[in-house]
Amino acid sequence: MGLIWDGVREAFRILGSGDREVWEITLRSLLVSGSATGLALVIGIGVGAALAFRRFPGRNLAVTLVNTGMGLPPVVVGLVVAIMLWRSGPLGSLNLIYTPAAMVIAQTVIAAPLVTGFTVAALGALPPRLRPQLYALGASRLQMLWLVLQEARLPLLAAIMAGFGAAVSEVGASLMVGGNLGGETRVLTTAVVLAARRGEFAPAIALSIILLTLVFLVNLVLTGVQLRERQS
Amino acid sequence: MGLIWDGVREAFRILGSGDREVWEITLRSLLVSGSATGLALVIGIGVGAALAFRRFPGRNLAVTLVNTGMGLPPVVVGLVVAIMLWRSGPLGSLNLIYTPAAMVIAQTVIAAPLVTGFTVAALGALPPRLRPQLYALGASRLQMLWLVLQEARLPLLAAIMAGFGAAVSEVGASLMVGGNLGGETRVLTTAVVLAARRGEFAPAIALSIILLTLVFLVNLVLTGVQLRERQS
Amino acid sequence: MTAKLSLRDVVVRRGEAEILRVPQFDVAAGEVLAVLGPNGAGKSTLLQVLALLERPAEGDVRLDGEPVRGRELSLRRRMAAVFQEPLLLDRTVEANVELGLSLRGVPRGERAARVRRWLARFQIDGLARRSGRHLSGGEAQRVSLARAFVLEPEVLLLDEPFSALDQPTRESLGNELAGVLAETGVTAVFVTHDRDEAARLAHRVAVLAGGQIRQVGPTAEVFTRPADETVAAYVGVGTVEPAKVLESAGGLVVLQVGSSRVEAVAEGFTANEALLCLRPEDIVLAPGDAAVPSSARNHLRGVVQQVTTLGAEVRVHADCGFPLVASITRRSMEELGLEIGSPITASFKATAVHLIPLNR
Amino acid sequence: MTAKLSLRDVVVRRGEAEILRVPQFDVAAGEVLAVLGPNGAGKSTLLQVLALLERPAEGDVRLDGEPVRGRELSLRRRMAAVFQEPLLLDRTVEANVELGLSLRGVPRGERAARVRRWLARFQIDGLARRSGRHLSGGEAQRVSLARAFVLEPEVLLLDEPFSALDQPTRESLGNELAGVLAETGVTAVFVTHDRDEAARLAHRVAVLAGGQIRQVGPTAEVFTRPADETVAAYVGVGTVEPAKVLESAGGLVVLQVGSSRVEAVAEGFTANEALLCLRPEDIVLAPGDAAVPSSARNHLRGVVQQVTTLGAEVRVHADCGFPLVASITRRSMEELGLEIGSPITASFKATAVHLIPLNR
Amino acid sequence: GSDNDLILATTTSTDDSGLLDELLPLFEEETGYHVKLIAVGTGRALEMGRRGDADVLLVHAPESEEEFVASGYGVNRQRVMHNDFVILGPESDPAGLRSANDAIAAMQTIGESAAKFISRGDDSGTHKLELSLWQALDIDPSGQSWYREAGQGMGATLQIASQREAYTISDRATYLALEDVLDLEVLHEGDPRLLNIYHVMQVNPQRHGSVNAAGAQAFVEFMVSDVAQALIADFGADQFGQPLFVPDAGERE
Ligand SMILES: Nc1ncnc2c1ncn2[C@@H]1O[C@H](COP(=O)(O)OP(=O)(O)OP(=O)(O)O)[C@@H](O)[C@H]1O
Ligand SMILES: Nc1ncnc2c1ncn2[C@@H]1O[C@H](COP(=O)(O)OP(=O)(O)OP(=O)(O)O)[C@@H](O)[C@H]1O
Ligand SMILES: [Mg+2]
Ligand SMILES: [Mg+2]
Repeated sequence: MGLIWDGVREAFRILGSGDREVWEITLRSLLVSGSATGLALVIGIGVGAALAFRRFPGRNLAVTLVNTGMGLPPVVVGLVVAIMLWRSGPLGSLNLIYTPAAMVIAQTVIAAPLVTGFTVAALGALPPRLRPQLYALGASRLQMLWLVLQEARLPLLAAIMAGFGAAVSEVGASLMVGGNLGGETRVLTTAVVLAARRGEFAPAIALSIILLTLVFLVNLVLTGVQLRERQS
Repeated sequence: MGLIWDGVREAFRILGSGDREVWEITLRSLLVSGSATGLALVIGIGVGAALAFRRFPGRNLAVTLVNTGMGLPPVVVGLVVAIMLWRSGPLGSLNLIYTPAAMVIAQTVIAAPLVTGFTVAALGALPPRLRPQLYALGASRLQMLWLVLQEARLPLLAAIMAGFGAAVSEVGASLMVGGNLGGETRVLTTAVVLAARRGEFAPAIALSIILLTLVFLVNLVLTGVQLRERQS
Repeated sequence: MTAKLSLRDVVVRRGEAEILRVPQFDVAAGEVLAVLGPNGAGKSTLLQVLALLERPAEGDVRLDGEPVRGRELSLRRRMAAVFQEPLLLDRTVEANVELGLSLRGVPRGERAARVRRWLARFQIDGLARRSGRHLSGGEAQRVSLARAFVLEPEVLLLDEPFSALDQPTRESLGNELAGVLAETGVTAVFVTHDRDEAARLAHRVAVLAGGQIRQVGPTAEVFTRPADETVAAYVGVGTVEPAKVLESAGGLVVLQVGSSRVEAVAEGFTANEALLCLRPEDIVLAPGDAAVPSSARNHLRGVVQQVTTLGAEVRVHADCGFPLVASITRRSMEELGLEIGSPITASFKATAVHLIPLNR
Repeated sequence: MTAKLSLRDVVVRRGEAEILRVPQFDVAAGEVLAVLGPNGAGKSTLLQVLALLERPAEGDVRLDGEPVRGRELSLRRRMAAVFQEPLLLDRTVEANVELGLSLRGVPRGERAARVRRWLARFQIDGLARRSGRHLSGGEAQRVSLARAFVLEPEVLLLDEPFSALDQPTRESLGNELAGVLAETGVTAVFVTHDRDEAARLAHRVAVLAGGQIRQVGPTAEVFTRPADETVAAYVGVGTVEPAKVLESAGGLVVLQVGSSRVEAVAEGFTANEALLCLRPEDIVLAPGDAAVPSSARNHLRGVVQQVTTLGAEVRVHADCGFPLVASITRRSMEELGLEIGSPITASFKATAVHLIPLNR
Repeated sequence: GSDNDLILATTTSTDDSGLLDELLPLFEEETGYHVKLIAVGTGRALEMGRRGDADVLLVHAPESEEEFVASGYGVNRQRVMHNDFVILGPESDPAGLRSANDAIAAMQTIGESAAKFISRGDDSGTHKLELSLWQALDIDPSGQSWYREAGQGMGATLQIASQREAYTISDRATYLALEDVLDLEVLHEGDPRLLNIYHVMQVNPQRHGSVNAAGAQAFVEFMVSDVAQALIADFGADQFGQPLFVPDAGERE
């Protein structure tokens, strides 16, 4: 327990001292996982809307696959993406291994099934006659999608958060494809792992607290946006 | 890519040969993560229902915290649980560190926010007048909860899968609190990590495939149950 | 006798807005009470409070004279409520109708028999195995009704129960249910916008407007002697006009209405201004100035201004010194050859006039 | 003239079940057409198909004579449909009503003005800033109506549009909308269970049952000359009885109905069995056997069996050799002193009888 | 968990080599103790010892270990075995390492030609050794554009060096285990500075009452026993053509 308090104290110290490296790592976490979440949203909302609204053979299987995707272990994703991006791999010539871009790819793969799953759940729960009613008022396909997404904004917020949460908190894939290179691909989780490897538990906890604070703030901002929108 | 095919071949070989150790590890993964998911469901549905149905001051903050919980990095959870369970920690005397029980605890902490988040989303999307209507037909509180959970069974299935997926696929916490002890606390993900660390990529991929197959099968079974229920 | 269900000093709020205020309201055991009123009056809210589903911000709900505090489950199980929307569960129609019985732990065999009986009564036996999610509006409403009636409760609370039913079903079901209610002595409160339905089924009528009960009383009384202008409008009084009392003696009141004089019977009427209320069906029209020979005391000459056909009934708006609405049959209209501009004489009895005193 | 909207050989299925089959159906430009029929008839489905929201399994929908293929968006934007349930979005009432205009990219200023106008017309201007999620049933229905009318489309498709409105509003709105429709030449199809509303607002009526259109025609014709028994029931024909043709000459048909004889006017009637249809309002009752002196050719003696009061109207079921339903005013009933068991004479014209030929 | 359990904290490299998979069953059979093998970084292993969360340690960071013992956290520290570190790089050897005579010179070529170098960067024994070489050269590589810290285990670091065509330092055992999947060659070896010495030690039971002192002592004794030493001497020979470790119990530093 003492360790945890030490960690909390350390977290405040680091944040107070404005340690450049920590800020850099935090910003990198936000950028990498933010981009991955953005990509995952595009994919997840697209696929999720198709799964929620269309009836086609194999739809149940597709939903089961998406749900299975929620259980994709980051290490496995990391391994597979790494195998692809290694110089010996099929995409080796892109020179993406051990870059933030590689991490974005891996995190997108991890976050997309969650976003998709939540999107299917959120859109599937809307009243079934809502979509035809929107069409009846003159909505195009895209306008319809935009409107139902707004109707489902609360559960979609959860989808965004689940996606961002999964991306920003995973470590296996980031280590594998990012390499945790100081100054290049080190993000908060990999920094936590490094500190923990070193037995530096207080800094590890401090970094964790910063990570959670980041997630919390992103959450607050999104909730705020969502509440503001509802009022307007 | 070659590595991946080797892995696939290896997976079939292992499954075909009925390697006792692999079956044991797989079973352990299922048991540990299944128990964690069960606990997470109890917590997540309880808390989720309260958040979805009750209006109380601080409710928005609570939802934000749950969403933040979706971003809890497994390593951090592992670290904190380990600090608690280590001999030097407050719960050290329980002798739980490096046992499957410790892994269940850590995985529960990881899965619970996801289950809670999905539950809030699923229950929140039900027609608001449904609950009073159920009360009006003579439902007790518990019966009401049971009925609305059945109404929301599709999104709740996603909640279960997200919880199980998060639990079974995480590795940071399992390593930290389980120790990856062969024959005791080694589960599929930690075995994958060990194999990958040893450069044995084909077995790593084989184990990953087994893991994903496990998740897929659990998924199929749950989907099957859910479909059967709907028909009856 | 204590009332079956009553409200005392009940106030319901939504945020800042007070949407219901009922100082006192009693429903006697075995009676059928209709609630009428404009949209947004608070009728559904009243029903929710009576069904113990909404706890009022202030005041008490009493069942058999006992204020309800805790114990809701056992009390709720003596009632059943049907909401304005059907809200069926995602299971078969049969399972939907069975729901309340299962919740009460009724044995399976009895459950099945009762469900079958009520499905047949609502003519939805053919839908039994269909999903509750894929029904037409009227089908869903029937299932929702069956789901409540199958419980055979002491108290039934119905919110616009027949609004989506087709007219023949509505009529036959109305009659049949009236029979069932009478036989079994169920206490029922139902909200409706159909005043004919209220007239046909209810012993008493309550008129709600702006969150307040404007009048409660035996159906005939509320329909013929509305307490105020709003009630008058909602019970179908066609003519509501301000009048000045010219004379009042021995129960006979003579009034100046617009440019005409009207005689009315009103015991102990003392105000000197009033609203004159006349139901359209109480007015007889004759062409020209040939008043129909009858016991009517009032014969007013006028001119037809507007004619609206409502099926078999025709509404004639005439100017008889004041605007007056009469209802005649389509046949009479054809026989009388009435059209806009036709001169007519409108006759009505002094007892058909209802006066609402105005205390300006 | 080509029809505004028409269906050709349309079939709609749900799973195995065929729920709509319409070989031909045309709605002329500017006409108001009411769709009547029992619950589950397929009325809502018909409307969905007309609104281009459900593509039929077979057949065509045509707008201005052109089969609709692709291009749905631009065509849909010339129409507006109001569903049976309100389905409002989780935003303000104002924003809900504005929705269709925003979707069409109407400039903000114009949008605001039109929204304001229609909110006022539906008497919901007071609710403008309220959330679409916390409205009473009738309020929600008004918003849903305003949301469609504000679009001022060429074609309006309304599914039980007034079912949740209070009666005075329903009447005044009905009249006002009839005016608006006539002025603007909008083509409108509306589903209703209220035959008076259909009679009042519609130029033509279609009766749907079991997924098929049983009859379409001018309102008065469908109401007085139903094509079959089902239609007769849904347009309010009270008496539908099998009859044997005894004589048929020069357009006058003499029939045996139960134990009575009835004369009917029917040009070119050749069947020798028929269903006799009589609307309740076409029958005059007199006490005892003193028939009201009139031009009626049929005077049947009978006994009152049942009396149902529907507001101002009273339905009298009498046995006149066959069961017969007459509608009289409450006043007449009181004057005639009718009660169960009273002997009466029912009179009706030969032209009031409608015959449906039976070809057994 | 019970009195029978013995928590052994060791470095990932020992675990990854598979040596302990052979040794531990022998020990358990002989003594009846049940070993919980926790493979972590050297830093964390020492920290676990310091906190009494482990009973016995098997690590390879001599300087840190000495400090650990000196501060009274560890007792009964015994040398078990060694292997050696090798300096690795791409076959093309852009900095020309092959010609260097000793480890210091090799590192100097890297530093001076600013050839890419991947460091463990995780306070492990390997990392500490690497830092001592830079120190001897008076080079501060941290922050240099050619120098990167992986902050991961040996395997991952090797993989990164391989992919980036960079130089790195590894213990021989790990390198041999991963040789197949790496594009790295041994460019320098044999300098006595590159000796990688493993010690076993007990966590001081005086400091932490909960420590399994008897078990820990038994383990230390087992590791230096003839049986274990013989097994170490053979380990890996059949797989890699050469043994991975050299048993050297009883030798002085
Ligand atoms: N959250 C809210 N805030 C303010 N007013 C509300 C809220 N919820 C409901 N109301 C108002 O309460 C009033 C009563 O609603 P209620 O549903 O009881 O009306 P009703 O009489 O059943 O009407 P209808 O005939 O349309 O069904 C309505 O005017 C409604 O707008
Ligand atoms: N999935 C389905 N499977 C079988 N039948 C269906 C399905 N969905 C709808 N139906 C049936 O189609 C018929 C037509 O429905 P529709 O909603 O058009 O009726 P309606 O005439 O509008 O009735 P109402 O007056 O009750 O609104 C109904 O009998 C309904 O039960
Ligand atoms: Mg209501
Ligand atoms: Mg319908």
